Amino acid sequence: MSKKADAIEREEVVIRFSGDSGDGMQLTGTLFSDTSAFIGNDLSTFPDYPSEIRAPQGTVGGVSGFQVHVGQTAIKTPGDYADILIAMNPAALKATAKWVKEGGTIIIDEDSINERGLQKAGYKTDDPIKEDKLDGYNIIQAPISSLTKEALKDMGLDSKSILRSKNMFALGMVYWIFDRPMKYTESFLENKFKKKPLVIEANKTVLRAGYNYAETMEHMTPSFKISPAKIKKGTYRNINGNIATAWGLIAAAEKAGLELFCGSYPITPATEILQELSARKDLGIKTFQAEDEIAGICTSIGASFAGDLAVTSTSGPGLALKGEAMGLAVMTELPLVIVNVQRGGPSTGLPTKPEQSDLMQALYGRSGESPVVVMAASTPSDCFQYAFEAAKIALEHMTPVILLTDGFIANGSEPWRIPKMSEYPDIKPPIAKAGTKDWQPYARDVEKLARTWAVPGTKGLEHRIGGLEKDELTGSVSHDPINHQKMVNIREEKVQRVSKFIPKLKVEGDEKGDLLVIGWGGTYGYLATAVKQIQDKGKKVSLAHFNYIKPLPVNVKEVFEKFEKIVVCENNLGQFANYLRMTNPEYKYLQYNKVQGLPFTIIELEEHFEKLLEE
Amino acid sequence: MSKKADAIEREEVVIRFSGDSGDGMQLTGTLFSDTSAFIGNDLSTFPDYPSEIRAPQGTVGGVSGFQVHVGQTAIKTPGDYADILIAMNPAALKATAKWVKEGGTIIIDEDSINERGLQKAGYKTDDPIKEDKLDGYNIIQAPISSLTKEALKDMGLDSKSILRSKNMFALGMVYWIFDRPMKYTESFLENKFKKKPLVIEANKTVLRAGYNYAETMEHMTPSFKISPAKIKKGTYRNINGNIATAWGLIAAAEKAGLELFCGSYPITPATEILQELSARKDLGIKTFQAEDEIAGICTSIGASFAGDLAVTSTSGPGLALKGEAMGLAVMTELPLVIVNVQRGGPSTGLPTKPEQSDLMQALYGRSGESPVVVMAASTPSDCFQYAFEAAKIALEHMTPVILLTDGFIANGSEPWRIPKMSEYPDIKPPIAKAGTKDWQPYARDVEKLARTWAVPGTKGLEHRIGGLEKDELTGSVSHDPINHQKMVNIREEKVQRVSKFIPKLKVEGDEKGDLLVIGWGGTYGYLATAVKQIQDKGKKVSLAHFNYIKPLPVNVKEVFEKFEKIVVCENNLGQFANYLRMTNPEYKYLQYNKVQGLPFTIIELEEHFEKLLEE
Amino acid sequence: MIETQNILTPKDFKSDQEVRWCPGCGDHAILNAIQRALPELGIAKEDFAIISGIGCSSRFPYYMSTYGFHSIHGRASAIASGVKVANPELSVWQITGDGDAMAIGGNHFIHAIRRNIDLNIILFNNEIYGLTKGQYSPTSKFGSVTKTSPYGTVEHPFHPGELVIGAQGKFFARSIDNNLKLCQEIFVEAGKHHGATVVEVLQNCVIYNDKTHAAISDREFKDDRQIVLRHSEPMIFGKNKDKGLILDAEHLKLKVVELGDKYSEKDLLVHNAKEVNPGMHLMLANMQYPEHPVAFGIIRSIDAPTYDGSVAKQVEEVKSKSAIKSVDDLLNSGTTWKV
Amino acid sequence: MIETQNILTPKDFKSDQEVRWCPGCGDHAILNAIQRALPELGIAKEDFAIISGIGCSSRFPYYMSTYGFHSIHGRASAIASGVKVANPELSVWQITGDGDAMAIGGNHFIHAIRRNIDLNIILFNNEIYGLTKGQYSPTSKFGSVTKTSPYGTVEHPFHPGELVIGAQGKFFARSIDNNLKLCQEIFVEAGKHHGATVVEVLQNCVIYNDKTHAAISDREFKDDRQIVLRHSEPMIFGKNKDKGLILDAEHLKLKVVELGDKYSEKDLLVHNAKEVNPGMHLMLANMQYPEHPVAFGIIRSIDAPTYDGSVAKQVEEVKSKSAIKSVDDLLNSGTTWKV
Ligand SMILES: Cc1ncc(C[n+]2csc(CCOP(=O)(O)OP(=O)(O)O)c2C)c(N)n1
Ligand SMILES: Cc1ncc(C[n+]2csc(CCOP(=O)(O)OP(=O)(O)O)c2C)c(N)n1
Ligand code: SF4
Ligand code: SF4
Ligand SMILES: [Mg+2]
Ligand SMILES: [Mg+2]
Repeated sequence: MSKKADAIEREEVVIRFSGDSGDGMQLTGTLFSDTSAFIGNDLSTFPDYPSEIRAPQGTVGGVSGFQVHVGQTAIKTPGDYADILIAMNPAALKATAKWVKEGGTIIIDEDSINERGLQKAGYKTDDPIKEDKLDGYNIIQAPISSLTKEALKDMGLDSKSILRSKNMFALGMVYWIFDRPMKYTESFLENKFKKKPLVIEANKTVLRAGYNYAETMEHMTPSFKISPAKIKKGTYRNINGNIATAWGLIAAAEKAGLELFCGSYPITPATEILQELSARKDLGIKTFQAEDEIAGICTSIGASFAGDLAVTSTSGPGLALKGEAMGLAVMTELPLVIVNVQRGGPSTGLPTKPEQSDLMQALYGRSGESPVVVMAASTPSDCFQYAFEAAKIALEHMTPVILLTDGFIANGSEPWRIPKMSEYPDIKPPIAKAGTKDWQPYARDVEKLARTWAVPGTKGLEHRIGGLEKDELTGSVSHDPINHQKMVNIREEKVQRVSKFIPKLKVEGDEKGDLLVIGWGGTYGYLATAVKQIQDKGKKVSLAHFNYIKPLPVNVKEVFEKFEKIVVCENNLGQFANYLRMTNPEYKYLQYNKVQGLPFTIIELEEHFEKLLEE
Repeated sequence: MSKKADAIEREEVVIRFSGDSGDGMQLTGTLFSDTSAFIGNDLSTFPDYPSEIRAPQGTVGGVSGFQVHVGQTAIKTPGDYADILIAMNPAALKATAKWVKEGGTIIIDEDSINERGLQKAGYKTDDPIKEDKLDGYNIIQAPISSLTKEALKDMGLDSKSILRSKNMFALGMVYWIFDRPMKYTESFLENKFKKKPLVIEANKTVLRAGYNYAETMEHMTPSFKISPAKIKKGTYRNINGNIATAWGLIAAAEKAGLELFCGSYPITPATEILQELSARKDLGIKTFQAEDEIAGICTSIGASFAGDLAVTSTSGPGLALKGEAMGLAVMTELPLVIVNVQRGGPSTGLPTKPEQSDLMQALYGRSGESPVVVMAASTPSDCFQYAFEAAKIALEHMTPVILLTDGFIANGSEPWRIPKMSEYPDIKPPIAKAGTKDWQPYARDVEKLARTWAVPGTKGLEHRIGGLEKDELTGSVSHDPINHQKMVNIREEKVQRVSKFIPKLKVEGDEKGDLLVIGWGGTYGYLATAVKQIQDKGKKVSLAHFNYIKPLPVNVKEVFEKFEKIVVCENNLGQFANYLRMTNPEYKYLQYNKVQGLPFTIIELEEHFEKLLEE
Repeated sequence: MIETQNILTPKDFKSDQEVRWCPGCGDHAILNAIQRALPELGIAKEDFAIISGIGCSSRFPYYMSTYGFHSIHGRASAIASGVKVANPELSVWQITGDGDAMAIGGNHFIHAIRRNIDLNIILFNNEIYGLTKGQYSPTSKFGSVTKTSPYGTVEHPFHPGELVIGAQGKFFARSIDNNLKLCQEIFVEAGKHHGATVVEVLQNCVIYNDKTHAAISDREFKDDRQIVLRHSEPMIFGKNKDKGLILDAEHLKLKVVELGDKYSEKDLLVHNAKEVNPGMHLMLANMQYPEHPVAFGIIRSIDAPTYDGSVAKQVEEVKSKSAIKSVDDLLNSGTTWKV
Repeated sequence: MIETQNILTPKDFKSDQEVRWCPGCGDHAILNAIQRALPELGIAKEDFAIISGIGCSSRFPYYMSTYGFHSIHGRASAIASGVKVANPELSVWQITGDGDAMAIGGNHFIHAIRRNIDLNIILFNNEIYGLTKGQYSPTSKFGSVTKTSPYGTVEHPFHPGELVIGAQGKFFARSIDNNLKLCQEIFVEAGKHHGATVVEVLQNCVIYNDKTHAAISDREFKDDRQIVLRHSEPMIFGKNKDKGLILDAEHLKLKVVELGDKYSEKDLLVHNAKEVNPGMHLMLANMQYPEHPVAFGIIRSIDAPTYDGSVAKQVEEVKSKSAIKSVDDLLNSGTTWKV
């Protein structure tokens, strides 16, 4: 394969694969990402499924997309707009063209542009390019379907199987454009279809056909060169947020020397956490697919009482159902991790779209004064870190911890430098030992205010706990007014004390400036990129991104007071801004909010920040 | 009965009846209250049950109390400390003596002071007066049990029945002390025991015996005179908050011309609302005792969809369970009233004790951006008004409304001037009529932003609703990003618009001053009394008490800006203060919080306010 | 329910929404059957309310042109109960999946049945969670390998019929997506029955649980592996109508016999759907292939007072006896005094 | 569960908390019976975990000196399930009321039973909500007048035995608060059984539902109105042991007969608690006075793999086969690359 001399050297490129649900776009995107990762690019991906039920073929509702952003510098988001769109049919074009950069490249399967296809996609004319005003774009109409058929005509496959491999043709074209080797994909195919040599052969043939086709029509296709990113040495893998969350919890169990129990009920987009844990019986994980979310958390509370690292995973509406039981965990001061993968609300809302609107629910969605630790992960891979931390805090401070992620980072993936478990701290839950003299269920250690954990089976420490208010020492039921006040205060203080055990808030950029951008959770990539880009223009803007919400890091005031303006950016109506108003009322918080079931775009953020700087 | 010349004229007196759960203290207290009301006193009562399960007789845990505050001026609380305590046994003395004013009168059944009784009550010596340091009090040891036996010895009753009427002896004594007629009580007894003439006779006999005994030992008993209160003319009745809530809802249904449906699950202290509604089949009320709280709200959502005024009632932990379904009501924009009678939390907490700690849960205990109207009643009788208002807002604005009360006003009672229903406004839900042209499920009226309500059975308006995000006009499922943003905004704005339809915030006292005391909900009586008392001392303190929380009244800033200091007083850790920080961040809010399962005392409030004024 | 003048047709029950189930999904056929059944009930279109939970099957209301409510997961029984009690004039249908009805919604399901609320509950049993892409459900067979049970489940499934009977069920029927006529016939009967009816429809999920019912639904075998029960008819089945069921009284078990020399039609059990004692219905509902043919048709249909009817009756009775006729009366009832 | 050296006595199971049920409440006797039964199991005290929901009966754990958890209303089955799966070595007991188990907790109850988790569920059935002071429950008799049904209920109660069987129950027994010996005997058997056991104990609430079981529990009549079933013994009862049960095969019903000329003991049904087919057990559990005597004793007791046991087994199997032995292995599994 000829080395291309005229390739455009690019820092980063965004590619979007888009087609029918059955067109294999997720696989295509993943294969491209893996290959890019292997040759050393940094990257970030975002799969964008259609609504939950398969729509009829060829319609806009049925379009499935996969966007990947590759680069030679650190890549933090899947990118706003695509440089290249691969559209397998008119519906894909219709749905996705607006997300292509002006003047970008659009490769479309010419064979799919027929009356039926256009009509199904909702085009009114027979010229989709004109109809969508794409004249200024680099449109490449490639006869993908027919060339795929042509390539396979002698192989004795039925026509359904033949057409199923047309995604490989598209992928081959893209490999040529980016000058990527095909060997990784080939060995993947060999592995996956071990028992079907014909399928391997067919896919490889079509892949090469696509590559060759792109090369042949070189004059039309752009050609990019993206050198390897300068990233830290090590062994890497791709990981998405849900898997990282599951693994972080497993890692915590190992470090605590406990068994991991997860009681959960499937719900989009959190289900994969339960699925991954279910598959991990080899590490002794016990999963309990409960009859509902309430049983999910309650079985976990039971497991926690019995001495396991107990976890429950869910998404918004499921978190609502867990509120009452969370109160029980608060009262009984048992360790428990509740993972909430946020999605668009209220109610069933937009179940497959990301949003950050469960923050208030996480903080306050329970009866009474019911404090728990609330934290949030900010990228697919750091879900591992924060899941680990959540478990560590739960176990060492004897408290429920809510970890918030969202559909965006849960499904999105990025390369991750695989850590060694020896780099992680041990977790030391305050387990009460048999034979402890004068042991009291609600006696606490002075530093953390954590009570000790006496697990059934421990001789001599038999005791009773429950949801009624407890005596501050014995844990017996107490209706005493002063005791109640004390316990309400202690429970709050115990959570606040966690602030002494978490990292300080970091500022990205100068510690002083005109504008402090504040974010939390899954918007990190967008905020960091946007802030970096205007910093590069010489503006005095910094970013403070929160992963610990309750309690807040100890140095919040120190950070805030050094900026002229503060703007809190969220995918909700301003929940974190309001929380900051409660906890740090002395500052004025501007807000930038977007609630569209979509992440921010870097462009809109930059524009907004610049406007704020001018005002 | 001799007119007493030497009676002490008093503005107000607090009496507390205290005895074993089986001693009939609730009845005794009620009879005394009724009689006082009949002769024109104003009053406020508070029954104080023991924990939920009957404790063994004679123990502190089993003590049942009933406090009543009577006066010739407006009485707003059951009073902090009692002038007179009637203690039927040592346990009652032990449990309640600390609530008697210094130097107050304590009447105790002398016969109950024996070794067994003292021991059960937890006294360590045989002199409870000395042990509890009550020497400075006016202690009246009356042989209540033996005199009761004596009075009934010829009536042929068994000794259990005889002893059961000893509460009438105590009541008789109290009647003498306050120079109250016995006829109301007598006719009550005649009514209640219609079929048991012997019981009537026995009770009346003992009542008179008590009266006569007190008269005989006049030199020891104090004697008070409390003239009728100067209250508005009208027909009065006693009412507690739960009954008033139930009736307010019934009244709203009548005014709206709708049937009332209540799906609910029993839970302390809200159960009585369901019970009262169940008894009102004569007014066509349909109650549905559901299998749990979720079914409670869901049957109500169904009934609302079907065109009823739908209501669900619960308390803290039950409200947590209803969160997910509330989100559905928000999304489907159906009218629904959710009554939450707050109790001590978190978890099972202190189920029989009042608290105000469900405010944040009411505001935010759901997934996504899920706004509902939140309001709170402030006295037993105004529960009627606010329940009516809650239903009116729900129906006219097509929104769920949460009405917060608490165990204190729910169980407490006061005289209430019975209104005429003709004084109340009609309620006009936006019901869509058959034959409406171009009707759209989510089209809204411009003022309130309420959609119309097309009820199954209406010809031609068949449509589908649900929990997925809706198109802003047709109500069909929509995944469109811009539509989602619009709908999120509209739902919030619709709730905010309610502020145009509610009364402005009132200030009790001058509109300008040194200290503005802020409260909300069931603490009103205490705050108003405390503020009034320091106003009387010439201090520039005013009260702004909130019944409408979301949205807030329109004139909040106007009120707040005229005071030097603002203090928010709540029976929680500061939830409303935090809410004000979010919504009106420009003011500094001091806090005064008490979380003891007990109401404030007027004394502690006054002290605190005076301290704030001095600082 | 007022009978309509105009006769409605299946087309009248189709909404303008594009049907979004996977091609080949059994749900299409069931939708079809309901659209054919409803016109037969002679009820005006506006008097139908169709309530569902969440799941693939629960998208159903969008495809019907009646009043509809696509609610939240598991709560359809409760919402439908509220609709029916609020307005007993409506014909209320609940559409639910095996997860929706028996996992998260299990409690509401059994309580709606126990109360005998006049709902028509159509239970789409594909033995899988379709919408969330393939986790096992409370009806998945023991050992099922699914996304959350990669090593096979270790739990015994509910048998919906058994659970319905355990919950005091008065009406239980079973059908299958590939038998449109039987579905339609049963839906009509369910619609006419007063009280809670549960119709389990075995449904194929082509994507996540394809062929789970194949052993009994394949054209080739189905006549030998299914028995369609009809009230007061003998329990006969088989491609050649040559098999039947008898009771082995000693072991209290149903036995399959071949008709011929030893047994004739008159030896067979005769189906009595109206027997109050649930013993036989339980056995019939529980029959499983290969030991027995699987029972279809209306297995149990008992008349009993409905909850909604009784509530309405009680309200009327109390109303007629009480002196309190208005809120003013209420406020002035009991002890009052004048100032 | 490790057998202890020291033999425990009922006193060892008493906690220091004052028992706070009403004098005369049936709960006292049941507490007593459990305290007598547990020592017979030969399990160390620290290996018992007693989990309850909320209700009068659910105060139970406070009065026991074992590990205990007084949780939230209705969720005891779920919490107990978590305890048992987390540590299958524990002997886990769930204490629950009719409201706790079958109203709000109905779903967890039937699912714990379906999964056959090795729990001992003791169901205190007083047919009322005691703790909240007297509202009807899902087991209150039709027409019950209670605080929330001043004109009588209009709903049919669950029969716990029937619901348990409908939920795939493998063990169901019934006892009554005034038969301490029978309670104790059944509790011991339940404790020994592997899998979910449900023991319904008819319990009197002296305050809010006094004498609800009186028709069958009064000393005077009880022998004629109760039948105590024992595995492989004939179904005989009556003060003079002169009555028994036979099967009317034609109507598939149980019939009471007098022993004497026409019937002798050998004509009677012999109780087989181990019959997998639930038909007979359903009939026995459903017997009601006056038509039949009410059945007591262990009505059904089937051996089957437990959920907790199967989970543990599956974990061991997968562990032994997998190459992934640690988190480091896991992180490095699948596709990785070096930079
Ligand atoms: C409270 C809540 N929990 C979980 C979910 C996720 N969820 C949606 S449908 C479903 C199960 C669907 O299975 P089933 O009811 O059998 O319907 P099917 O899709 O198979 O027709 C689940 C778990 C949800 N939407 N809401
Ligand atoms: C979430 C919730 N809902 C309701 C209640 C109120 N509640 C407590 S116990 C109970 C019912 C008790 O009945 P049962 O389970 O039969 O127990 P019993 O008191 O009769 O022993 C109810 C409704 C509660 N504590 N929590
Ligand atoms: S996933 Fe299964 S149940 Fe859902 S629509 Fe597709 S085939 Fe039907
Ligand atoms: S109220 Fe009833 S169930 Fe509760 S303790 Fe008293 S007698 Fe027992
Ligand atoms: Mg299903
Ligand atoms: Mg009960």
